[in-house]
Amino acid sequence: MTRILFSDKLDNCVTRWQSAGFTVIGPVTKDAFSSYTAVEHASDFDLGIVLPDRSLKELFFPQTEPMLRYTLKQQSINTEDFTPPSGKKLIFGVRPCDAAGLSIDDPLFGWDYKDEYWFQRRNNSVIVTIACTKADDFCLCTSLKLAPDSTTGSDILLRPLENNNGWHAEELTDRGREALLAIEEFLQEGSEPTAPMAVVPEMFDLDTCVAWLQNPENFESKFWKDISMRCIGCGSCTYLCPTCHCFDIQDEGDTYSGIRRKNWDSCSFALFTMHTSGHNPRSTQSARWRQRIMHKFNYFPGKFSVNSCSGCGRCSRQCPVDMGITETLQKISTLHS
Amino acid sequence: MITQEKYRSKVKKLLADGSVKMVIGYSPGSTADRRRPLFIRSFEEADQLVLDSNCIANLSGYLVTEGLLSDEKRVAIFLRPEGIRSLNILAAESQLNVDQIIIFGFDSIGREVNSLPGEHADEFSEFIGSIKENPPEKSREPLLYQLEQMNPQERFAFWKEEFSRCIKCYACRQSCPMCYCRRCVVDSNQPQWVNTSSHTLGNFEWNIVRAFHLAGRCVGCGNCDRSCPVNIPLRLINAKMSEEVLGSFNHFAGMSTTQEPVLASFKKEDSETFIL
Amino acid sequence: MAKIGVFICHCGENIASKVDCTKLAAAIGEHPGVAVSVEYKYFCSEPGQESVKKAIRDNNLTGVIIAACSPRMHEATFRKVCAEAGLNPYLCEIANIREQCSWVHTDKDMATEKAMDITRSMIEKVKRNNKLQPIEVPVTRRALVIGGGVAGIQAALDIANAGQEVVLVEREPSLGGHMSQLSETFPTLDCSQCILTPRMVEVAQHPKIRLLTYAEVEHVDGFIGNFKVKIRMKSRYVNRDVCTGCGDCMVKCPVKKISSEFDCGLGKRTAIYTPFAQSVPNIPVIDKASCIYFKNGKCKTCMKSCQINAINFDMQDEFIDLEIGAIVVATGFQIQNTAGYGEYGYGKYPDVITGLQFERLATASGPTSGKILRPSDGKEPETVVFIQCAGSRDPSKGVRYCSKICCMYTAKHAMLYAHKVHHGKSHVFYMDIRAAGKGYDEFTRRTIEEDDASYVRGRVSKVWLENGKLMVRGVDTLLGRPVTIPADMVVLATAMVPQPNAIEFAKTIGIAYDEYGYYNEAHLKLRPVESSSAGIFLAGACQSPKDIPDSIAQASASASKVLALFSKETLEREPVVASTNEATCAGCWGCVLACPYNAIEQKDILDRSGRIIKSVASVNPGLCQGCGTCVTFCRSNSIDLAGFTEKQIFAEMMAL
Amino acid sequence: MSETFEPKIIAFVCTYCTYAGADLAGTSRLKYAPNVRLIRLPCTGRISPMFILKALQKGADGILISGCHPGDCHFTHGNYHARRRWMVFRSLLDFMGISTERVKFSWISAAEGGKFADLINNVTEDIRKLGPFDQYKELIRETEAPATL
Repeated sequence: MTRILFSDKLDNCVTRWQSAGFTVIGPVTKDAFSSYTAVEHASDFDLGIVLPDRSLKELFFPQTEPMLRYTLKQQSINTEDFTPPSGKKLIFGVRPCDAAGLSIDDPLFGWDYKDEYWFQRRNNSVIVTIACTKADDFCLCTSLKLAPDSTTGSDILLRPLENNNGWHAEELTDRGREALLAIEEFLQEGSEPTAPMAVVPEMFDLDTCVAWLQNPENFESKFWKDISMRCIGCGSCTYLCPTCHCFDIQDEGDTYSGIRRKNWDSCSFALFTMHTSGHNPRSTQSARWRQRIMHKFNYFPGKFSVNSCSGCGRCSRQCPVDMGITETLQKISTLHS
Repeated sequence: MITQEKYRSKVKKLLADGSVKMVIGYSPGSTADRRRPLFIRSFEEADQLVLDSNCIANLSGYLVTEGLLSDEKRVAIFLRPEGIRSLNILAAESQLNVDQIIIFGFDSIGREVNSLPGEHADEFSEFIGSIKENPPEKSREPLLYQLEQMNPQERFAFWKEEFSRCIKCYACRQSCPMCYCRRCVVDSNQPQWVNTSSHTLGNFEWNIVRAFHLAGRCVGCGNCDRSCPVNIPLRLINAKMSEEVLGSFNHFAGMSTTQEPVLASFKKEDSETFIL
Repeated sequence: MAKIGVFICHCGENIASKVDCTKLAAAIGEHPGVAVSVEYKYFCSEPGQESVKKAIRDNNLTGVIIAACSPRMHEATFRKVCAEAGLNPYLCEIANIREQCSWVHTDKDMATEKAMDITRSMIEKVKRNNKLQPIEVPVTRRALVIGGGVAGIQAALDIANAGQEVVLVEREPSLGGHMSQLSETFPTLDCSQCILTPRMVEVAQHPKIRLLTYAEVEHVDGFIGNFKVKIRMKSRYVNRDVCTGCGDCMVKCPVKKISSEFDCGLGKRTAIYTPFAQSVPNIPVIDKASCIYFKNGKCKTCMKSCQINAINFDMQDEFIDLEIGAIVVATGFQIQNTAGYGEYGYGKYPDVITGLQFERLATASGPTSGKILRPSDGKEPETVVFIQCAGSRDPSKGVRYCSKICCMYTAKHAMLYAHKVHHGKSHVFYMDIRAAGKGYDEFTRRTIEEDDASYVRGRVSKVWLENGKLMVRGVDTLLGRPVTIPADMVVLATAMVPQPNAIEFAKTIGIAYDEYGYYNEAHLKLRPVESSSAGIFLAGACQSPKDIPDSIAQASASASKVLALFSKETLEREPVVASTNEATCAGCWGCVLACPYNAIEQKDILDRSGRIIKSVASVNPGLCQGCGTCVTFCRSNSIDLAGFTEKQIFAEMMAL
Repeated sequence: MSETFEPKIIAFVCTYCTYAGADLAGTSRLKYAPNVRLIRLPCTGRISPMFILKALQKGADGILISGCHPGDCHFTHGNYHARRRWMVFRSLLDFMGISTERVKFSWISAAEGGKFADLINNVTEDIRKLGPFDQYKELIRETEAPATL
């Protein structure tokens, strides 16, 4: 017997969570474009999509965020910090790949310096994941040793019922348990069968690819030039990626005061590695694409023993010239054998 | 598809007799209707060539990649009418020499693809002239009409909502054949004319500067619109600018390889209705 | 760290009255980077300037802001002060808190607040100023004088006598201008021909002066020291190298009835003519509109009568291109078209004439050989009424200014009339007699006392013909009653107005003009003969109405300016020029197209083996005038203008 | 702040004509509203549309751009180029919802001190009637506000 949450009860849960102080967020579609957005009622959710166009990381690592305000007084400067918001958040309808993305970035933001902007939000959020019963050509969680129902990074896992009128609720963490306790009265015991998980074919063998990447001779291989000829060097793959975490610090202001901001940055921009002298260690687009793949599947696992990719497929889904990790790793796996 | 076959053999012949070092075309993409830019240098790559109504992207931007044309060798490229106009502007702005470019012109109505006569940019000038005189009657964007009926406050609210989604990934810039500057104005920080952050104000400034820099140069190929990951209707802004320069200065972007940029020339009798 | 000195000037009361300078100095002292913030009554004075120099040395300042009057007034002064104190002069900026703040605002708080903003804005600009050196530009040592009237002649002679080359361009067939039409000139009554024609001959024979008559300036390009001028030589249909000026052709010409412009319509001339007997050069011109050959291709009498066949009907206009270093504009004035004065009956009654027509009557070589005869019946008029301010000082007719010379020439006319027609009686209607020159008032007193011209203080309302007499209805304000004088002839002292094409000509050579079309001087009191464009000077009535002595004085002043310019091998020019960033220039050549001075060239960047890697824009500092049009065009911000760099303008705005 | 709205107006002017005209308004002791702040450029050719964006970012409620009448430009055709840029940029701003009533363009010669003073007064009154540019100020506040989510 497991606890079941029926869809018709969802709205009561949302109001309950809201009165418990949570801002309830979930996938919302507007003009054929979807992202994780705060909602008023359960009806605002759009749970039918494979996954939202924008990734979950934005709620923890926004595209731009003020860090401090500085004002100039005579010959001195005084500053006043912005503390990250401490409101409690409950994110409903998260996809396993997005949730896994958060857990991949946790060790990085918690590395030698604890990024309080990231952790202030992480510690106040409950991730309620819904396992995937649908996938599209770009999903590749299985190729990254994840699955449509993997639990990494989630606080609660909901498995859709066969006749799609509710979910099996399974708590994974303390926060998950508390969140479920808060809506205890709307849960019922039952044994309705769950729907079959989405079928996500494995696109490539990850280990062979990582091995090829770790082999230093391949760093100068002609492969990188051929595979990235089409790349136009925009930042959309990195900005939509649930695990990309690079940022740039910028000061914006006038003569008297200004704001220091933390903004997303992308390794596919030339400016990312441009020296003031004008020299750029990564001057060609193929060097930059190589860096993206090497970082995700070689350097990052080297430090945190987990690949910096949760297989959501957004980079391939969104690329203006139809490139992406899938095609690259598929080609690498053929080179290796 | 007869046209596609005809072109495959033509490409192979050009590669074989060494008159071109590369052909830039389309190949099937990761889904049924997606098409990828394809750089053909060998017979195997030529076999991947596909040419149908799904081949929409304007490939002329690839011609200005660093070093591609610096060895004086010729390159062939598949271009739709907008692509040929982009090529004309790139030549007019001395970014490439059109004698190095062999054009495989094509256009498509519905599913049916037909080839355009001519191989050198100058052979298309009266064809482009006819496009200017009677533009294909794809009706003007309904959204453009709606925006024009709004008052400034409503329009500002519309664009504020659109630009609040912008994440400054610069896909619009990178996919545009006209954006070939070595260092874009947003990348220069002494002074920082356009705020780098992607708050709504910074996004407003970026999109205004981008549209202004494309006034009289945008051919309406839609690359920017299609590559925007957050679906901002960028084509509307550029369409408005094209109508403006056509209406005020009778300037149709990409008429010929010697066309003067509209904002670097003037006529004494330009109208000045708005000057006090 | 920047160490900026801010010097706030009271300018006596001009600034201090509306701007609280003490509060301003205190607030500016707080501004980041400001090391010195002091106020003083007159910084432009000697002690003021010394205190600035001392402050610069004591605090080794890296930038100076003078918060005072307009930069157009004393920027040069204070930049010299900084230079003398060892600070690069281009690290000094002026905050305009007088013309654009204290003088134009009433609320003291608002004015002080604005003065703070203006000063802070300039402080932020000066922090980004770079050390600049003036630019050396070669000077073409050849002057162009436009206009062959008395002013043009004087300027040309002064420059040529100093050993410099001059090109004198005159639109009419002969030199002389309006002065050659005058009889005698006030206040000494010496005949204009006697004092002018020798100068005209001197010009024609001067080895250093190239005289181009019946020629017009078509186009002027370039800038101070390096003008390129295109001159159109209008075809005379007479070969000027061959013609000796014998005049046979003019005698034989069958067309005799053309009304002579030189005689203002009182005399007649032939189709082939010289404007007047003493024309220099004495080479006739065929008036195409009235010549029979050009109408129906028959006549050719003049060609047959010319023994040295100097006449050639197929001559075409020619063009000459000149390299010029400086230009003196002496294009003179025009008589106002008096058609606007229907009430005075000019044009309706033949005996109502203008002052210039009276001059032609009084001139010995004029149509009436000096006798005062009425145009209608040729009799000597018994009574003549002179009407002053017939056009000047009349806002309804668009001429609000005083034409300055009419009081004097009308007194002269009355005097000449008295000498020539002893029994005649003259009346002068006037508002105020403006005779302020040397010996001027004595001259008008003599007209009144010795030649008993009766001066009536009042304006004329109407002139009409009544049984053979021109009835002049006016008012005598001193007696307080209207007065009507039956007269035989009426002379209108019409207004002096700019040449009809004055504005269009100003646009051709690029100088500023005022609301009437007179040319703007750089500064009314301090730089009266310099135009707004460097290297172009003004002389004579083209700048504003003036008499012969003032025109001569201005002509010599302009000549001295030209000679000062030519005294140096090269010319120092403001280093406000553009420069390109070759790393980021994409070579689209938009700036080359936008530049009005074609100062931007294509420069090829070669690799070691000499192959072109890329070609980029490169600015020639000698040609660049610093307008900045290219900077605004450049999409990738790869070209910048010294003195108004992107960083400076951005900083100026960010301080507002 | 006094209860009436005091608009902030930034003006970009060319040195040889409008700035000289402004000086002439000064020497003639004409009076005009103190809301305007002038920035001097050598020529209208040097006035870039990006200045307008920065002025808006500094909270300007109204922007005036002025230079020599066509034909009078000290640099021959700086103002002709500027006129085209203004025409295009103005229609772009309008399309973006930045009302063209807030961005005014004019020709003022060195002799038109009176016209300069009148124009500044009229522009100040027009913008005062229009009220503060709240929509843009909202954007500016948003950049200074701490993150909410």
